[in-house]
Amino acid sequence: MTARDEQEKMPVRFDERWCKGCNICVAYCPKGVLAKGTRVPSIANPTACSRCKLCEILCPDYAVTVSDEKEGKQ
Amino acid sequence: MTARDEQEKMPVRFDERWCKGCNICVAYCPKGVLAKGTRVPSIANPTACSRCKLCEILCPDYAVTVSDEKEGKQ
Amino acid sequence: MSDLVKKYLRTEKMPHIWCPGCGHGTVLGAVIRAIDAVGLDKNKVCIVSGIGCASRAPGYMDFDTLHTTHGRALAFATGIKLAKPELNVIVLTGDGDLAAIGGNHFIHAARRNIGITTICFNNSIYGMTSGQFSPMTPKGHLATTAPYGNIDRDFDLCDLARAAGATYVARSTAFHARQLSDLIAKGMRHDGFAFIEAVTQCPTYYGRKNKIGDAIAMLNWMKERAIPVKAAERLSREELKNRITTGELYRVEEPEYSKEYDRMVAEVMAKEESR
Amino acid sequence: MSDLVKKYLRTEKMPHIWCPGCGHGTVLGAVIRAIDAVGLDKNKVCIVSGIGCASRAPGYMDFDTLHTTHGRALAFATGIKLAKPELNVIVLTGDGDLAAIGGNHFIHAARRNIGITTICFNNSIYGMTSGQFSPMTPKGHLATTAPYGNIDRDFDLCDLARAAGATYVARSTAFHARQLSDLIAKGMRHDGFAFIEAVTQCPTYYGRKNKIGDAIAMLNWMKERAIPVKAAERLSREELKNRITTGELYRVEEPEYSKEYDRMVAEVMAKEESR
Amino acid sequence: MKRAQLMQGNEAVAYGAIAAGCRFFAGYPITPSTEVAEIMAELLPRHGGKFIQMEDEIASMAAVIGASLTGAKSMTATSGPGFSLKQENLGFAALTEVPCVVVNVQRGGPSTGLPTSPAQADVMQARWGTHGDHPIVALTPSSVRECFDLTIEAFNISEELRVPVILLLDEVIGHMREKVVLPEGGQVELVERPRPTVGPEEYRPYDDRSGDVPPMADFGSGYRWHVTGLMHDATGFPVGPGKVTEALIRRVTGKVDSRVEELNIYEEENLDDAEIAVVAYGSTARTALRAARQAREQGLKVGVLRLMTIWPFPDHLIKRVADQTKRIIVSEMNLGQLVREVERAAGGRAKVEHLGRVDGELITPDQILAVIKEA
Amino acid sequence: MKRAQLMQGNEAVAYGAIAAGCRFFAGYPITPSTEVAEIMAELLPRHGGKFIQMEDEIASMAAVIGASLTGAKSMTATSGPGFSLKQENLGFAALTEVPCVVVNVQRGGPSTGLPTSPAQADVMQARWGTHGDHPIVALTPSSVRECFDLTIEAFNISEELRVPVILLLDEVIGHMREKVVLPEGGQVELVERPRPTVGPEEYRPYDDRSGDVPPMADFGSGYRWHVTGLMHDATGFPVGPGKVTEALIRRVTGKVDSRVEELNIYEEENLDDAEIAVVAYGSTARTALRAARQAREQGLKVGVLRLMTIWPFPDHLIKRVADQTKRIIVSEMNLGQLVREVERAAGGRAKVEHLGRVDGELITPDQILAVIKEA
Amino acid sequence: MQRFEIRLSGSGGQGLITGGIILAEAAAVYDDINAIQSQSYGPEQRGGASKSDVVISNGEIDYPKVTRPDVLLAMTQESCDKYAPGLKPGGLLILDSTYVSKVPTLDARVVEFPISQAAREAGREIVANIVALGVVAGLTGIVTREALEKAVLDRVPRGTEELNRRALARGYELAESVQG
Amino acid sequence: MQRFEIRLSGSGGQGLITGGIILAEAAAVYDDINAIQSQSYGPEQRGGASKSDVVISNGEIDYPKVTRPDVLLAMTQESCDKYAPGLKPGGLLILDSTYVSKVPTLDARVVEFPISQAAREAGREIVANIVALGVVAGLTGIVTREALEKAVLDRVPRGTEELNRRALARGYELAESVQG
Ligand SMILES: Cc1ncc(C[n+]2csc(CCOP(=O)(O)OP(=O)(O)O)c2C)c(N)n1
Ligand SMILES: Cc1ncc(C[n+]2csc(CCOP(=O)(O)OP(=O)(O)O)c2C)c(N)n1
Ligand code: SF4
Ligand code: SF4
Ligand code: SF4
Ligand code: SF4
Ligand code: SF4
Ligand code: SF4
Ligand SMILES: [Mg+2]
Ligand SMILES: [Mg+2]
Repeated sequence: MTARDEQEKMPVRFDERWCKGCNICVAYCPKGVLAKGTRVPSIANPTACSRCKLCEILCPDYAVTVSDEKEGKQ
Repeated sequence: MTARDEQEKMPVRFDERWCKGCNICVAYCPKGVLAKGTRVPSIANPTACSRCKLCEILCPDYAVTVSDEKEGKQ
Repeated sequence: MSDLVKKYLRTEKMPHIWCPGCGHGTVLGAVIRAIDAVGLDKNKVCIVSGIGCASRAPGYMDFDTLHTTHGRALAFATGIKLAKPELNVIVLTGDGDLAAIGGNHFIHAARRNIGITTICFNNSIYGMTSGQFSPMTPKGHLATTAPYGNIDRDFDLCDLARAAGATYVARSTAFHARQLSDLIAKGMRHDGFAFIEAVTQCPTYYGRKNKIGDAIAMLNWMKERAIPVKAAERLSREELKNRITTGELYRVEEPEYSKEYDRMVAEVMAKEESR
Repeated sequence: MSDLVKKYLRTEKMPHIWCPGCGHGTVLGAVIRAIDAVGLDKNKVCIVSGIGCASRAPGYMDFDTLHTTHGRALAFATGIKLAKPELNVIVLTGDGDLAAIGGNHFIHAARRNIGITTICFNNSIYGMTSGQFSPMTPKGHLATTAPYGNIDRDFDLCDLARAAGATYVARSTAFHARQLSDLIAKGMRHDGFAFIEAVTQCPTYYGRKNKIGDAIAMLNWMKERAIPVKAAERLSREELKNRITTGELYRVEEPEYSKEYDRMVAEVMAKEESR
Repeated sequence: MKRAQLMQGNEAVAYGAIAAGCRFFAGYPITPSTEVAEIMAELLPRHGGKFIQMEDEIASMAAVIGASLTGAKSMTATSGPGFSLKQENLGFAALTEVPCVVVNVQRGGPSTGLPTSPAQADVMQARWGTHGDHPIVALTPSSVRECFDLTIEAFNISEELRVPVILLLDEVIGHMREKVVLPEGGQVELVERPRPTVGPEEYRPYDDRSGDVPPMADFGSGYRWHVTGLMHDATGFPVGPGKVTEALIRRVTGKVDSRVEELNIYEEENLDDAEIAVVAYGSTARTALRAARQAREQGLKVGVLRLMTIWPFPDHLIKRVADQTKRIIVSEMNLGQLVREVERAAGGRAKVEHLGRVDGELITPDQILAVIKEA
Repeated sequence: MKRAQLMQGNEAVAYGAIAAGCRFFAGYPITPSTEVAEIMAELLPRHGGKFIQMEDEIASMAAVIGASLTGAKSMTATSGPGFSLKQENLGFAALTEVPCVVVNVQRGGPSTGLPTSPAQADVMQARWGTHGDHPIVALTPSSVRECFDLTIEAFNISEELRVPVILLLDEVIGHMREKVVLPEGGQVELVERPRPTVGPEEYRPYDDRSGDVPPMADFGSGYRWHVTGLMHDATGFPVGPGKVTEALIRRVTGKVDSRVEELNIYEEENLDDAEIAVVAYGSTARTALRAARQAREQGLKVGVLRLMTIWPFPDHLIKRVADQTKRIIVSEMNLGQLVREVERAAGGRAKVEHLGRVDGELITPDQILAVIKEA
Repeated sequence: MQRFEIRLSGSGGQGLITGGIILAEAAAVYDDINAIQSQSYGPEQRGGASKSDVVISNGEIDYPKVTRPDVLLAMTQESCDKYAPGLKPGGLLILDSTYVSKVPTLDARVVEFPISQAAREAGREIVANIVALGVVAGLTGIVTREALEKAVLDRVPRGTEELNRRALARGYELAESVQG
Repeated sequence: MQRFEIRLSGSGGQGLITGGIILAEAAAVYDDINAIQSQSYGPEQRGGASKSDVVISNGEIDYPKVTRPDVLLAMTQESCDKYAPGLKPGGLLILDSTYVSKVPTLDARVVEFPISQAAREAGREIVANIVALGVVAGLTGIVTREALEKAVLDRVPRGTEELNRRALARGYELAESVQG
């Protein structure tokens, strides 16, 4: 599996240009999927993600995108 | 009885300089004491006056003064 | 009255400029009876107004009197009250002055609960400028700027005052002049922002434009529409339309603004000293 | 979200100027989700704001957008709506912009029941000017102009809106972003003046000054304090102190202002013709 | 149909506005301008336009700008105190280049002053009342017919240059009733703001490449552009200090300043051989005409320069008059306002004198005659 | 005790106000003036004074006037947009002769403009921003120490003449931190408004018989007088058009105009033999000094006239300088404001040139040097 | 005819503002000559002496205000006292003898008519202003009778046309009584 | 010493505004010479390159702004790239090698120190601004060490005095390392 494949398999994607590192997404992910990172949060526990999109909705910087379940499973 | 005496016996006095002839006092006197006059209202029925002071309180021009009962009876 | 008139009014300025039958004079009478009832020291009363027929009232009153710019009376009054809290600051204002251009100062003075007694001479019109509609002109009524009938809704000024933070709110009319002066007196005794709406008549413009008739007819109109607050509580919203609910509508005790300032200063100084 | 972001935001202007953790971004997200949910035509939406951090939002939104003067958004918006009623006019404003300098336009827009959806980004502070207290800063809290604790009381903005005449009133928070966008969407569908208070966080000034902590701590604070309107109805005034009542707080159907204007014109023209 | 009418200046402004295509009016009543609002309230609903009475003058100015952004020609009317309140948003219109017409019927100031008496003491305020360097045009009618004509002119200039235009009446002109014959609908030449000829994709709302007055799209017409009172670039979005900002300020002011000659409407009488020129505008210009005519009858070489555009100020006219004459008398109902500009422009070439009056009455011909005969 | 401090201009204004006896401040935050309010909020409670943040600038100006009527020396501070909003009530203070100080820290305009960048483009607005003829004084400090000193001066003038005084900073002066040594409390000379010497019975609040600045009683001290923004007579009550009104306007404006020489604070450097004079104020005056000094080093006869009072405008100074020099360069961060006055006052006696800058940056010495060397 | 200045004065309720407007309209609209009408506004207008000024000319009217009226109509004593001194020397002073008893002495032709009384006789005192217009026009010929009658009928409330026509005729009659 | 211009630049969080104020206070308050500090305000200051300018002179300071700094401190690459071109020819460029890797070529004396690294070693990276002040003062002698130390201790939060003293000393050491 290439790195790119791996990234695509991830349930959430971060936009490094927009993320300001507030860690709101990390704090409020109900499944503990995310963890503080250096520039943007990291995905500590990708399989736990329920695709609830709370991270996406709460992110003040539109820097998180949760992929649709279907898309994620492909 | 001089004219002055007579006037003093009146329960209400009008100030001609201030009265603007709106006839509010006439309309709301509960005892029908007052009547429309030429420049100021006239006192049509002085003895009926109950000294309720409504005319005085409603007059927008402070042109009516109701004498105190005592004073009036002197 | 004549004693009170002599005591509290600048009689040398009379007769006043108000039209025959204008209710403003009656409301001003209620104000001075309230001042007398409360027993305020004439040298410690300051009357502030904006611009409008109603706002000409202070010129006839024998106190420190301030006739400001249109709508700003409460903002000037706030400066006076905070700078010299021992003064009894009374604002006399019109429905245009207070509710149109002055609306922001109204809600903020109420919010701060600053100790100012505000009496709004509400004649539902801009009298001074000859009869344009105000925020208190009922929908459908006529005015020079509403030649086809006003499409604006009007405020419930008392409810607005309460929602903004006023701690004493009352309403009466020029017809109920005795009740009115009692409610004003209560407002003056209240420690905080007190608002009294005095419904009154402008026969010259509002009455004439809307064919209500002369001052007497307008007073009758108030008499018929008025309903004491207790009785109003039993009526539905629909039934209360076009009625004038009178009496003390709201009252709570909360710290007055200039006193809060003093409290804050005392705390600061205490901390400084205890350092 | 990213699809909606691309569809409704001017992504080339990103990242936006708001600080890390500032809740304004979250609230703006809720606004665009509501616009999408209601299905508004992008070419028929006009976003208007005043001045402040919150008021920078329109610059990021791909509609006709108008960034006006401080406090005046609703007055500009009123001109737009009346001149072109087919536009969906949305006002995005801050608590300072709307409730301080803009208070008068707020109550009058509500009074007229003009069809404008107003969303107040309430962070209880003047963010743009670096942390002075606003009319929504709770009493006792700190701000650069309240170094010893604020002595001003704050407004209940929703109650004020209702008392002024708003026909749809709701409140939610940045934390409750889903509920928030639902309530905004309802407001957009409402025909009349719709007001939505969005409680949000300014970690940079309000959070720091008051030692509430970072954005996350502030969101927690909202979460803890929020109480749905149904639950709030069972609590006393005292118990509701420091709580944030959320949900649809008020709603009635009354004729919208620009429609009333059209009705008036139709009547006038009908009369003319029947002459 | 009656052709001649007796009409107030304020009425003529309202009729002029309708004739100019004005379809939105927002105002707040104030003496002595209120008739403008009252007549607009009557006319607009019958002409497919909108009238609204706002909560104050600030809101009125704001609503007018908002309406103009949708494409409607828009106007407000006020007097001194209200004019002071409109200043902040007037500056917004100037910088964002939103066309609008602001009528100020001058009364006695400062403050509440003399609400029902004439003055011409808002002349400098009309130019400098808002903060920052900004463009403005101000017109001063002297008759009821001119109220009508200059209102149309005000809209035309405002639309053509995307600049706020002040119509500066005084109480005499606003309130007096005068015989007037108004032109038929078709006889009036109207100007519309430049609108974009390109599609939304290419539209840059503050692009100066096509000239110093960029085309303006109506809100709601699909262009989705941004308007801000911050300094902005050609696309309309905020910029900080620097060249773009400088270019913006210079363009928005320059579009008026560079057209000073074409914007300056004036009338001169008997200046050719005059030794004394009376410079005046508004109602006092009528006094000046009478005084100068009387002076001529008495054999004195007096002429009149009557300004209908006072801002941008016509330096070139004054320079010419200063070269031609020995004395310039500026007669205005204030303590010396436009005279400062005349003095500046004259640059010592002629003696500049001021005849002011501030008691709330119109300057009389006798007053001017007395000054003429003084030196 | 540390004698020297590093302090912002805005801070120095606040400390100056306290030293001047200011005990009331009402304001509304706006960049770049906010520090004045913030420091007053800190200082006033500890000095027995009152601070209030009002709902807007209109209310702030109103509250300041109200407080001053009770006898408290009062101040507000703002920047461009807020200054525009204060104009109506500023005119009220001018006509009712209520002392007060208004600080305007100038930023880039018009409209919201460049909120954090310097400009000097509210100079004409400071004079003409409110409607009607009215008196005004405006001071322009060039250093942090001068912020302190001129704030005291502003209060002193305001109290002495019962006139609003504008303290016109620019963002450079307001925000820069400079070394400053402030005088001790006792070293500052303070002026109080004239207060009545007669009892309430005889008191006539606008009586000019004792001079052109009538005594003013504190509200609440038993005088029970009337204040109105309408034209009024000696007793303070409204009058209509006529002589009384005229006398009032002439007195309230005349009390400032007649004192132009004593009110004009300025500094000149190397003007004696100068062929070129640079006229400047505020931060650009510092640029001018540097440029002129550099020019001198290069053997050019350049001097500087630095104005600390710009209103009333010192015609007499300019006339003198115009007679002495060949060229006057007016250097200001705007498109040409005070230069109009210089041109007018110079009356053709010297060539008047303008060096403006409107990109949001301070004019540099090189720019002035370049103009000096041009002709 | 050259510039001609007329001042109609009386008290607030006597309809003289309307009177001035009608006179100016008669000239401007129906006689097609120039006319300007002006009045004072403001609270003072509510009580006391009120005036309505008209300038009529078949040339251009430059200065719009009345300074020294050629004709002064005074319908109350107060207005007579206040404005009579301003009358042009040799001018015409028309007094309503119903209300004016003290006739001032001045360099003018003074004529007195019971104008309000005549109005009452014509039907209602409220048309005294129209009677007055008839008198003024009758004595001066400043506007044609035809024009004035049209102007009057334009302005008066529907249903009162006859009354006003009568009043106007009464005015002309009064005027003729001195001229004839 | 004559007019001397110093620009401290870096990113928002590095404390350089405070650094400039401390430097100016050292000069003004403790060395009793003249000093002016200025900075840019506004939203742009929130992110990106930030700068704090100081002018020091024992004569009068007329023009208050830094135009061509004698010394430029750059603590990030972005600020180095942005401000280095403005340095006075022959001036001194001080780089924090912890963050600046691309050294510009220009007519200047360029010195590099691991300033932020040194701050970490002294206790916490947050005192990098104080280390930098030590470096600047050590290299230029523009303020005395005594004055600078006092100015630093005036401004820093209580309880961090030792840390800051250490940081300042570290800065001087670094400076000496090139001079010695
Ligand atoms: C800034 C400003 N705008 C408008 C006016 C004109 N104006 C004077 S009084 C008034 C309305 C007064 O109405 P209200 O307060 O109801 O008083 P009323 O005359 O009815 O008693 C208006 C619009 C003004 N003086 N100042
Ligand atoms: C007339 C005027 N007064 C003051 C300001 C300064 N100012 C800009 S934004 C602001 C407050 C903003 O507060 P808020 O609306 O709550 O927005 P936030 O920044 O908190 O999102 C102030 C006072 C201004 N720009 N214009
Ligand atoms: S919430 Fe958004 S901005 Fe904050 S850390 Fe997560 S992705 Fe970054
Ligand atoms: S979608 Fe939900 S579960 Fe998945 S990362 Fe986001 S918040 Fe966590
Ligand atoms: S109520 Fe007063 S003003 Fe009216 S008629 Fe009676 S006395 Fe006269
Ligand atoms: S006192 Fe009462 S009863 Fe007597 S006249 Fe007056 S209203 Fe009538
Ligand atoms: S116009 Fe109306 S409000 Fe004004 S004085 Fe006359 S009646 Fe009273
Ligand atoms: S200052 Fe506060 S409100 Fe403004 S962007 Fe930063 S966090 Fe948000
Ligand atoms: Mg009213
Ligand atoms: Mg806020």
